[in-house]
Amino acid sequence: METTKKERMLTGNKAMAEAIAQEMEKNPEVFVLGEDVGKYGGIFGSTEGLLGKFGPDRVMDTPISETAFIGAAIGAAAEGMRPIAELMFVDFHGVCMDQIYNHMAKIPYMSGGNVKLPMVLTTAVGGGYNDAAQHSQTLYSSFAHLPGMKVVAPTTPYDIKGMMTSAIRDDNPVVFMFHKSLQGLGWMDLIEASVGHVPEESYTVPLGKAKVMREGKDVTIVGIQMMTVYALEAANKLAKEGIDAEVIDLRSLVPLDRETIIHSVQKTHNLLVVDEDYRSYGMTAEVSAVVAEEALYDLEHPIKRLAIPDVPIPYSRPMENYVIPNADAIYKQVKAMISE
Amino acid sequence: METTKKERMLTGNKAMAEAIAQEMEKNPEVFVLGEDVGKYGGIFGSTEGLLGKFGPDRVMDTPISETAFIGAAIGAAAEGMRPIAELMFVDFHGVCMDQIYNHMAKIPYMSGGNVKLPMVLTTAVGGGYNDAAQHSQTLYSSFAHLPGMKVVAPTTPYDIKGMMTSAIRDDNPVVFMFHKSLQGLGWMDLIEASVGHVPEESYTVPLGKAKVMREGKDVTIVGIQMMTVYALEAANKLAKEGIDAEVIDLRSLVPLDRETIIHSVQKTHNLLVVDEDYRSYGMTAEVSAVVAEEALYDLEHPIKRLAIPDVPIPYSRPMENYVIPNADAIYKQVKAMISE
Amino acid sequence: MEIPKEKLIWMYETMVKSRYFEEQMEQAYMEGKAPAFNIGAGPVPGEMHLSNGQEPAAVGICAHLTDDDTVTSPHRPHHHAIAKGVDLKKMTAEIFGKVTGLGKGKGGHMHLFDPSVKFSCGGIVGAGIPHAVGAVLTAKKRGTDDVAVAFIGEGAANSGAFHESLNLAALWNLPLIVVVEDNKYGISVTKESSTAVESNDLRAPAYGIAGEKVKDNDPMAMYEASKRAVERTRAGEGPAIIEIETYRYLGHFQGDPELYRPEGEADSLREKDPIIRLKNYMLEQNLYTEEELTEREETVKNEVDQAFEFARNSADPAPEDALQDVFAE
Amino acid sequence: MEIPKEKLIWMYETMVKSRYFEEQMEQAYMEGKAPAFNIGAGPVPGEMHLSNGQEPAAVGICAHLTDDDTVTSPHRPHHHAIAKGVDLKKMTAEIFGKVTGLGKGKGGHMHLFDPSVKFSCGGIVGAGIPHAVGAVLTAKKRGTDDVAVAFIGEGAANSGAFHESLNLAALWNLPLIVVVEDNKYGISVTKESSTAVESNDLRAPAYGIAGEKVKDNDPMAMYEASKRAVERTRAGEGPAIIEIETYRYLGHFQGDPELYRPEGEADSLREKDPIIRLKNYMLEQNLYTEEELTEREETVKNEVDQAFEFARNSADPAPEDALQDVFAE
Ligand SMILES: Cc1ncc(C[n+]2csc(CCOP(=O)(O)OP(=O)(O)O)c2C)c(N)n1
Ligand SMILES: Cc1ncc(C[n+]2csc(CCOP(=O)(O)OP(=O)(O)O)c2C)c(N)n1
Ligand SMILES: [Mg+2]
Ligand SMILES: [Mg+2]
Repeated sequence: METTKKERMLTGNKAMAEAIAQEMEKNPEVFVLGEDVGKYGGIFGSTEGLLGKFGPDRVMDTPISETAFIGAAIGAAAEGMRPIAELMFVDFHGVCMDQIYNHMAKIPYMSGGNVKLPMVLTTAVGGGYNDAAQHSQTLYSSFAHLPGMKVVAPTTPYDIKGMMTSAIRDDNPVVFMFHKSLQGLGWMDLIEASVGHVPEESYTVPLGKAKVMREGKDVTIVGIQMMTVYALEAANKLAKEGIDAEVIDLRSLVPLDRETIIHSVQKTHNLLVVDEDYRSYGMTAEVSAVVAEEALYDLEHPIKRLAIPDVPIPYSRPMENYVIPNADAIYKQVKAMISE
Repeated sequence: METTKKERMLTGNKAMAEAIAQEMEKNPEVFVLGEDVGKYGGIFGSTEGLLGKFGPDRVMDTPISETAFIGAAIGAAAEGMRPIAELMFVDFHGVCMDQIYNHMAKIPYMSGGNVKLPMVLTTAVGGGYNDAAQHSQTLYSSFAHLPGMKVVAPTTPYDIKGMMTSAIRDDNPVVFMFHKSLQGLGWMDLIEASVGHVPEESYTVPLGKAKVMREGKDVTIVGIQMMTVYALEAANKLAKEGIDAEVIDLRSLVPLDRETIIHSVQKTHNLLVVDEDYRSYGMTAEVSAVVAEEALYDLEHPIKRLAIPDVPIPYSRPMENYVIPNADAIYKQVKAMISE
Repeated sequence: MEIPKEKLIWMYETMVKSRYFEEQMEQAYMEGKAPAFNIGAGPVPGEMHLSNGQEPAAVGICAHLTDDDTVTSPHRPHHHAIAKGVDLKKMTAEIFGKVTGLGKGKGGHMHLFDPSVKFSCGGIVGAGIPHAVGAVLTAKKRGTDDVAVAFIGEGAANSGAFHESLNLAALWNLPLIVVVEDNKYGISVTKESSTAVESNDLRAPAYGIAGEKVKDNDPMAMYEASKRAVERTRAGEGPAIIEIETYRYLGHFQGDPELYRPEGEADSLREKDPIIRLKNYMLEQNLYTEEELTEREETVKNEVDQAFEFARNSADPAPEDALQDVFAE
Repeated sequence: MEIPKEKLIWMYETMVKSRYFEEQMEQAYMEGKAPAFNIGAGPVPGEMHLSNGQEPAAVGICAHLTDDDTVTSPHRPHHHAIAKGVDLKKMTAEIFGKVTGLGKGKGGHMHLFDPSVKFSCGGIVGAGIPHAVGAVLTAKKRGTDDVAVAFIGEGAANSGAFHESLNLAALWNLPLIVVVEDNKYGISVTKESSTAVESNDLRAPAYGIAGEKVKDNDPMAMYEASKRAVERTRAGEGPAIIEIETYRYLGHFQGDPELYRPEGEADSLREKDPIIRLKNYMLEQNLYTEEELTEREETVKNEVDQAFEFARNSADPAPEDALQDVFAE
């Protein structure tokens, strides 16, 4: 019995919903609101089963009024509630970004710490299934650039559950980005990484800590969500050719775990940063800059970055495949870098 | 007579309004819309005098409905008009960012180039006068990160006029950020840089080109708008101590003029990037990353960055002065860097 | 109101064309997605929002429009595009992601742009309304009498864009008509769970404009209400809201498990199918014979088949094409 | 409606306090800004939006609220804050940017937060309405009968946030009242140039809620309309919109050249000053004597003077304090 329990496997979406359910059971002030979070269980399964467990007063479907319901979550959080508001796709942030960054992110500061906003904004990110320019973005840095919100983006089901629990318990606004491909949904390409061991009991994984997913000594690859998955794939291929890559899963954009990155580069002396967001003014730039500031002399080769080449995400498969970095592109970039 | 004409001095705001007026005279399809662009002449003077010259059909005050009127500008541009829409403060972008980045920036691409959007989105940026967290930002990178729009931010009245003219004539959406302190307004701290020589006749300054404002051989300081002004101040002080700084005014975030930056760093071997936007995931990171990728071996010291330290802009003077980089901070940073 | 025969038959043909297009698309979409449904697989990947059952909204008003009038449409755009006269081959090719498509394969099903008939659509709820405002602002500036129709779902009427755009259009007295297709759901959320009023035409007084309700997905009633609204607005008498009660036969998108939907609901809607109703009307009125109608059905279906053939036979874009068209030269 | 004497005198005192506060603030704001006005200079820098003349909106409804009811306010917040009972010393200190301020000097005049009386405000037009929705959503969840009032200007009624919030509040039957202060302008843009309907209470039917108009800046009429609305909403009968015609004596912000304003307009408004009208009413009704009123005026003015003194005597924050309070521990 004990062994099977240890081996309990969950998809990303079930890990996420379980974390929410456990916190809702513990704390009556936690509630969920958003479009299609009720009967539908969240378009990407993030609230699967919650309506049945907790009823419509705690799992609230909303109109298509993101400004109003995210703003309402802010108002409720200011009163001490712990709302979880879902922005269905991160791509829609533009209709409600004012509430997110001018209010959610700033009220705690502007009030001199007198108002706390213990809320979570969950949102689905990512492309790879040809949903085109308005439904395929990650926009990691559009959030991470703006101060006052923690911004996390876990990869494994284990981290999804643990970081969701941490996010709900955090007294700060947390933007919790979950990657569609890592939810393990039945109607998407099923990738191995979207299923993993998840303990049944509640646990936390700290926000703000990167994770070394694979140790290596020749090159550091920093990735996030699907880019971490691809980096691991690439690392396996590289290993066969005698190149030993260290793969870091960023997990958290804000706070950014500079130490883990720098420590790794000091060991490997080479850095490739991979992002599913737009290349310019983004995460690859930030990580590069941190290293250029703090570990410049450790670098053997110039830093390389792989990301979406500053174009909107095209619909058609050949073009989408071309712009979103994948394992092959990572593999090639590392090879080119090392042999430079 | 000729001499005085050559010496014609204008404030930033008058340079901007003059560019708009000249294009409106030439082309009946250019029009302006936004809050208080009519009788008020733009809160920061960007449309001063236009209502009187062109009447309310071409200089249109709008309700406080940024999504509707910026969206309407998009719709008009799709029909071949050349609207100039003003978002009063860049800080308000969150109520209309969807129109800006999901539509204005992407429609040309999503239509495979079949729809052009020849429009300009003007917006005021910048702090330094204690207008607090929701009215003092520049948000340069919040726009520059997202593909499909040119993003420019000129400093001198000469560039403001010339780049405004270019922006209006450009067949692409251009976000034209003007810095409040560089408008030369009567009711703000009057700084020298906000007044400068501006020819009366129409002329263009290309978008996408940085400008070397001061040549130097010891260190490159990349700035933008007020940070360029402060960098020049700092360079003068450094010069007295024998440190010869090259100051680059970025002027354009998208396209980014990598060549001018790299060329300069290859000469000076040292780089400080200064930004009035938030530090993380921003312009200082992008410029650092470009250099770390393309000119790593030219660097003598680690790259340094100065920017707003990832906090909302505080209201109170001592705190605001602390978070916005100034000439003194730039001077100190260069000194520390060189003597490292 | 007497509806001219040529309008009736145009509506009929267009509804048949639209319905048949969606049926073909439904099949094409499922190719490569069996046995396990995978949204990203097959010749037509990504989300797919079909309009089967919602044709009356599109044809009833487009019957009054010219190529110079503008239509903006949301994420469920095919019926509007077809009624507006969008190039069917290029549209189909776009949905197949081909280089011959309206957007060279960059846009896809939710992003169809055909400037030649002033049609556009997009995937953000509510966001097309302001674009329609801009189109008629342009018409007003240029002194033409072109109008614009912004199609939205009933769910979109609760977005800020709806309010801001209608206020602006009313304030500037622009010839805009917002057609609200009330298909009862915004994905899984019912109208009663999203909308504080029973019908969105009741929101017209908030802008001092005209509002009208069309019941029971009736194409002829839609035609009539639209005629009134288009004539009024073209004559400079201001914007209007028309809400039409319509039927969504399929899921929100293909692959929707529809767990939120009462069993049998879709079937009961199909019993009132507007295409059949219009057909019966024309037969009863002796406007056309069965044979004549069948012949016309064949013609438009043939057109659709050719469009699919064109799409399938067209080339994929080259991967590097992705880097083009971000900026015009 | 008979207004209780203690309510009348509370409204009077509060209006006097608010007006006097603004007058003192106007002076303090100008310190250090002469001879050439410089918005960033002096002990109170940044933008300054004063409420002189608009007091009736604030007192008429706050007379019906308790500390547990929520008020959200926009960029012009002082009269609302004072009527809601915000700590005057800490509020003044905040506006002076002092470490003793409500937000330790981080917020400033547009960002006053006093959770002890559930007051907040902000600088983005329309953005406070959803926060009020959230407050009463909480009340409903917790089973209290607390209500919320969102104050906005007439300009804000054209923002998307207005529409979305009212729909949500009506849909969920939350005790929210939106008070629209129609002072005729949004900065320089007149109501006629921004709003498609004459009055925003006419927008109430778009949400199936109550709407009422208060004319001529009348504090007693505002009291009465508010009583009806607060009682209704507290009893669970849904949201309401109250629009009050009010007067803005000063510019949009201090330093506004007011070139858009017809000459003499502000003066003509001052002739109908609501404070004087209420005073005359109380005297006519023999509720108080001149002397009694003068004494009460002195008391509240004294309170304001003390708040300013407290603010001036408080310490500036240390520069590095800027790095605190981004995140709670
Ligand atoms: C701003 C925004 N929010 C949410 C969505 C996700 N979404 C896409 S369609 C849809 C439902 C739309 O409902 P309705 O307007 O009634 O149109 P229908 O699908 O019924 O035709 C939702 C919520 C979106 N695309 N944009
Ligand atoms: C979203 C947004 N757009 C524009 C502004 C700039 N702005 C500040 S106050 C104001 C006018 C507001 O008018 P109204 O709501 O009538 O309030 P009043 O100033 O008259 O009290 C404007 C346009 C803003 N703060 N936020
Ligand atoms: Mg619907
Ligand atoms: Mg006003």
